[in-house]
Amino acid sequence: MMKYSYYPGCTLRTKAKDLDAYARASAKALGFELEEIENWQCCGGVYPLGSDEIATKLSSVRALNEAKEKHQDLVTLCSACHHVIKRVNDDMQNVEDIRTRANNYMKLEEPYAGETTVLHFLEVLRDRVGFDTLKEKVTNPLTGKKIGAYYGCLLLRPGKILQFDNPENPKILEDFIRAIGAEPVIYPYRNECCGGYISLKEKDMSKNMCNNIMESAEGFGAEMLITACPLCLYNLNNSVQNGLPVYYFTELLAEALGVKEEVAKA
Amino acid sequence: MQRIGVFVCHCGSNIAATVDVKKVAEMTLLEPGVVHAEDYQYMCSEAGQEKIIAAIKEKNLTGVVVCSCSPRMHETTFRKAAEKAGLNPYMVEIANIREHCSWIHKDMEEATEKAVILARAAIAKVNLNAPLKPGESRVTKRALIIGGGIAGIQTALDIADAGYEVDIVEKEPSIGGRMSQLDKTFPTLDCSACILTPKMVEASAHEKIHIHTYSEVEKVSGFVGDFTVDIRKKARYVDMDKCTGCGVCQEKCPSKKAASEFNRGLNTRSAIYTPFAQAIPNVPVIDTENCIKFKTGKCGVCSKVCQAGAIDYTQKDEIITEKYGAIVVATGFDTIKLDNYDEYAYNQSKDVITSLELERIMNAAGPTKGHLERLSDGKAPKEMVFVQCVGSRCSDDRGKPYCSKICCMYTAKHAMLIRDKYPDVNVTVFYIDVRTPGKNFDEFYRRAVEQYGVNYIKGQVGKVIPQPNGKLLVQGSDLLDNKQILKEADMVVLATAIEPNPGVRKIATMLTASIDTNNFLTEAHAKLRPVESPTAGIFLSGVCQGPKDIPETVAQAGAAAVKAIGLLAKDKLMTNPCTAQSDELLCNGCSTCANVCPYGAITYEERQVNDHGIRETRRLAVVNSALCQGCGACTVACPSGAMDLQGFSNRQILAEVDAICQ
Amino acid sequence: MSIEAKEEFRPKIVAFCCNWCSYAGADLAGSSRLGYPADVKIIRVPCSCRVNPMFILRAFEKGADGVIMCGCHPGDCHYSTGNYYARRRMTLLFSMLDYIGVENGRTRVEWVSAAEGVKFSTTMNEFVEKIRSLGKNVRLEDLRCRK
Amino acid sequence: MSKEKKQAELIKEISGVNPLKCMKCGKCSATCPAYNEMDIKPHQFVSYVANEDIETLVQSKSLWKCLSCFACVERCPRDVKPGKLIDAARQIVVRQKGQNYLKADEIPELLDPELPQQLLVSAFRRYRR
Repeated sequence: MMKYSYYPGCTLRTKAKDLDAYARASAKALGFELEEIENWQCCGGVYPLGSDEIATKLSSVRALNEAKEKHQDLVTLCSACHHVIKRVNDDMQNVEDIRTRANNYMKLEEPYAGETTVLHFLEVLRDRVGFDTLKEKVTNPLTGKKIGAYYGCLLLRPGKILQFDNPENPKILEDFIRAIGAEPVIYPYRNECCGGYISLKEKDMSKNMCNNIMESAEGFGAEMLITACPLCLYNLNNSVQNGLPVYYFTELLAEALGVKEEVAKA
Repeated sequence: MQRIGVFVCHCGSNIAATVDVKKVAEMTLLEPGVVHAEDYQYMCSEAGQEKIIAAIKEKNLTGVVVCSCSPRMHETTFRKAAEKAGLNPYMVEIANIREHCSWIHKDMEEATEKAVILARAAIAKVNLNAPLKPGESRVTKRALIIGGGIAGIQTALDIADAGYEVDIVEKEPSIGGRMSQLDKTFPTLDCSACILTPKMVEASAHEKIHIHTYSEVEKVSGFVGDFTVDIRKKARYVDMDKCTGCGVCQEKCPSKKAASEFNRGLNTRSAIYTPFAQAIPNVPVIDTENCIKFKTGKCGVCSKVCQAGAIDYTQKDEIITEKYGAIVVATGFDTIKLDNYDEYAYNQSKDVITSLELERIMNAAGPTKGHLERLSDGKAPKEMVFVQCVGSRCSDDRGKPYCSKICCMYTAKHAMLIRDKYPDVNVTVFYIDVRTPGKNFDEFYRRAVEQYGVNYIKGQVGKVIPQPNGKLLVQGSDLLDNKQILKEADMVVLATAIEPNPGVRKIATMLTASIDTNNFLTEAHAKLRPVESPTAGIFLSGVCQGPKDIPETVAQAGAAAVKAIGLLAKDKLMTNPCTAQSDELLCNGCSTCANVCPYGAITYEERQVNDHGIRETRRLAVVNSALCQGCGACTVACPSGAMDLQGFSNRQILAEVDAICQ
Repeated sequence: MSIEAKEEFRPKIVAFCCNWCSYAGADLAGSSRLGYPADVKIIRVPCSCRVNPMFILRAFEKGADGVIMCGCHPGDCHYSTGNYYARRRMTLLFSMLDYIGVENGRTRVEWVSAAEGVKFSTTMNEFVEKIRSLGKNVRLEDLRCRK
Repeated sequence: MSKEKKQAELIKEISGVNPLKCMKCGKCSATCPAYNEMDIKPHQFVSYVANEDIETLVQSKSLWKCLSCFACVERCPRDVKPGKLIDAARQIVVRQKGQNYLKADEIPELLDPELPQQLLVSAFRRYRR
């Protein structure tokens, strides 16, 4: 069985346990295993943009280095963790100053220079498993469901570093929706921001933004939204009254693969 | 020993402000062979040249070093001056103390020191110079034009009118180019076809002009005055001589689903087609990818309905070889692909279009017969938004760093035409800057605003958001009002950046013409030789050299023609005397040099030699100086050191190295 | 430490530039006022393929600290194929120099087109910086040549 | 070097942005989802840094309205990326003692049971030292 190093992140241990549990069960059904790395620390939630920020990047470097030592790719699930770790990895590959200073802190036997490949769970589905294979393994296709994919910001931008998909017109989640037998609904706000952490202090701002997203998705005929980000899910659920239901994409994946029940029992 | 004169130019303050010219003159006097040194404000001026001439005569100079600007600028000037004074022009060398010294250094002491060293290197070289005499080569009195758009047509007409034979090679089935796709032209709003078609007809009827459409240049060899070019005439599967252009075949062709290139894919055409009604030649081609006969072997309708019996499914590509004295590149442009700009929703919505697509929509022969309508539902728009600089002026790697130049004007034109024909349609233009330098251009743009009420907003658009009701929400900024604007529109038109035709790189490589990072061909001098390539005999016409509108293109096309005529009018060309020469006593006839020569200029002869009293017949390399272009590849390849290059000999270059490292 | 040793090291650098692309690129750097250190002196050759490895060895022998050769971009050679020959010759020469202990950084080949003034200037700045960091070349210098 | 100039240099260094590359097209402001909440607009950020008027900039409430959604970073045609400048200005503020935008004692009343960790962590990173 193919094994990947796995970085769940703080939210997946607490408020977003579902996102994690469904992903693990689905992985098993698809024939790969997520091996949680030891002693992971919180990624910090936001990428420290400052070129002089080193300490705040170290938790990501530790996770990346552990995966390197295990000769495994590092898989993430939460959009924020993916964003932070992928960008720190890019720094370790390309920014000499950050690489040197981070390694000075880490005191590793062999310096880390961005050797690990960081993959989002969706990228594993697309590039390693393949959506065609996924389609074959679906036992319970969600036929007839009209699903809007909500990407948010963190998975897509900056496109040059994340290299996840076309940041202005992505299709990975739509292809995923097709693979599990449902019908994707494309709407223009799927890559617009939900407000992110701003909802802590500026609830109205986030509300407006989530409203735009919901209205646009509903207008184009979506019956539900899926996302990979716990914060997006929280904002969309909490700031819009009577909005569309929002699910983690892993929940629908588990459902399509017929493993949702066993997760619920466990 | 040479008697050398050194002439140091101030170039006004261009050199003298950073280089102590007097000191340079003084220092060079200490060099071996130098018998005269002076400085002057402008050596290239009449008076400056007179100084050189006088010194040559008075001091019996056998060599001259001019410390001035780049030899690419004035080497010829000073060589001519020397010739006037009776000195062989190849006894003149230039020390480039402007571009390579005064302009890039700030410290006077440092710059002066470097100028002296550069002069020293030139003196060391001149000490070893020998008089050279250029040979002669013939000029084929025929020009090749690559590209049959307005640039190529104009150049062809001008050259042909001067009495020379001209061939136009056009890769599409018809000449006409981009201009044939335009509806109206700025700043006078005359119909594009009305002014272009007569020129197309004139070119096709001209007895000196030979048009090869559906053809591409395959191979180029030779050099200025004597190029040999292979042209691939792609199989049309229609006999040019028999076809009457009746059009029945296109009408009856059952395969009508191919995207029309001429209409930018907005509608379809048949598999056998002419791109547009006024096509020249009016002879269709069969697109084998869409032709049922070629795909399945069954069909043959066109052949059955053709009364002239012109259809020939067995036709093959044909290669013709022709000789030319001059080649003009007029390959033009295309709009960039918008895949990097999905925030403008071009790929997501049919109602977001490029300006060139709007030209087709506005054209009576276009996909909507000239009616302004949305391509999604055929409805007439009420609100139109134009977005400027889409992919132009982008220093990231998504777009082009340059200004495409024509967009400001054609957008004003589109806005005006729409407001004129459909007064109830509101037109908004989002712009960063409105750039209208050109005769009557700004007046034209102001008319769009003042007379036609076009709403210009300074600010870029961030995103075009398709709405469930089919409209487009345009999110842009109004920088003067400091507002973010959300504007609902029915259609959005993108002023898409233009880029040189993608095939031009391949052509430039064949012609050894230099090309810049944006794929525009480089001119020989940015200001003074704008229509010539640095490669002799190659001329540039139209947008292949840089963004241009139609009047500029036509003017430049004429200029390129004049330059080509100037070349064709000569019976003989002086050849570069800096050619390779083999020392027959050192040559051992190994053939290494001939293998690296790109011009086939080296042959072998059995010759009698007298090697220190020993007479014998040896196999020796002989350079044909008419063919040799003087690259020097053979000189380095030669294992015995027999091959050397006149004007850039081993000894001369080593002397320069020594002088610099001294 | 002697006083001379404290003096700023001013390397001697020879640049061979082909007439059609890189020499014109150097001209463009000049007319665009894109500076680079005066340590670089340019020798004009018709094509990079005219550069005999012997010229480079001679430069080092006479005390040059670095030699750079510039030509047209691959595929853009004015003489069609000259720069390909140059590239192969230089690869061979540089590996030989490396073998005898002349650091790889002291020699460089760069393709600069007539339109790349900026590239010419940045290349020269980088190269001078590199040579300054390597210090004086002592390997090949013929001490009899020193004045 | 004046304090203003020093701060401007610091912002340029932290962000890695050269404000002189800006051509003032306004695409950042056209793109910004928080535009209406900002007193200094994204495109103005660039000129404030270029003009070294950092005092006004760091007082601006825009610092706390930027969502770090990177839309301006993605779409900027000139590689200027105002989002990075805003973040650098925010860094300058929170690195000063006692300048946290989010105070520890105001947190409990902002919490609700659904609130994901991710939100708190992110807000802490953005708003506090």
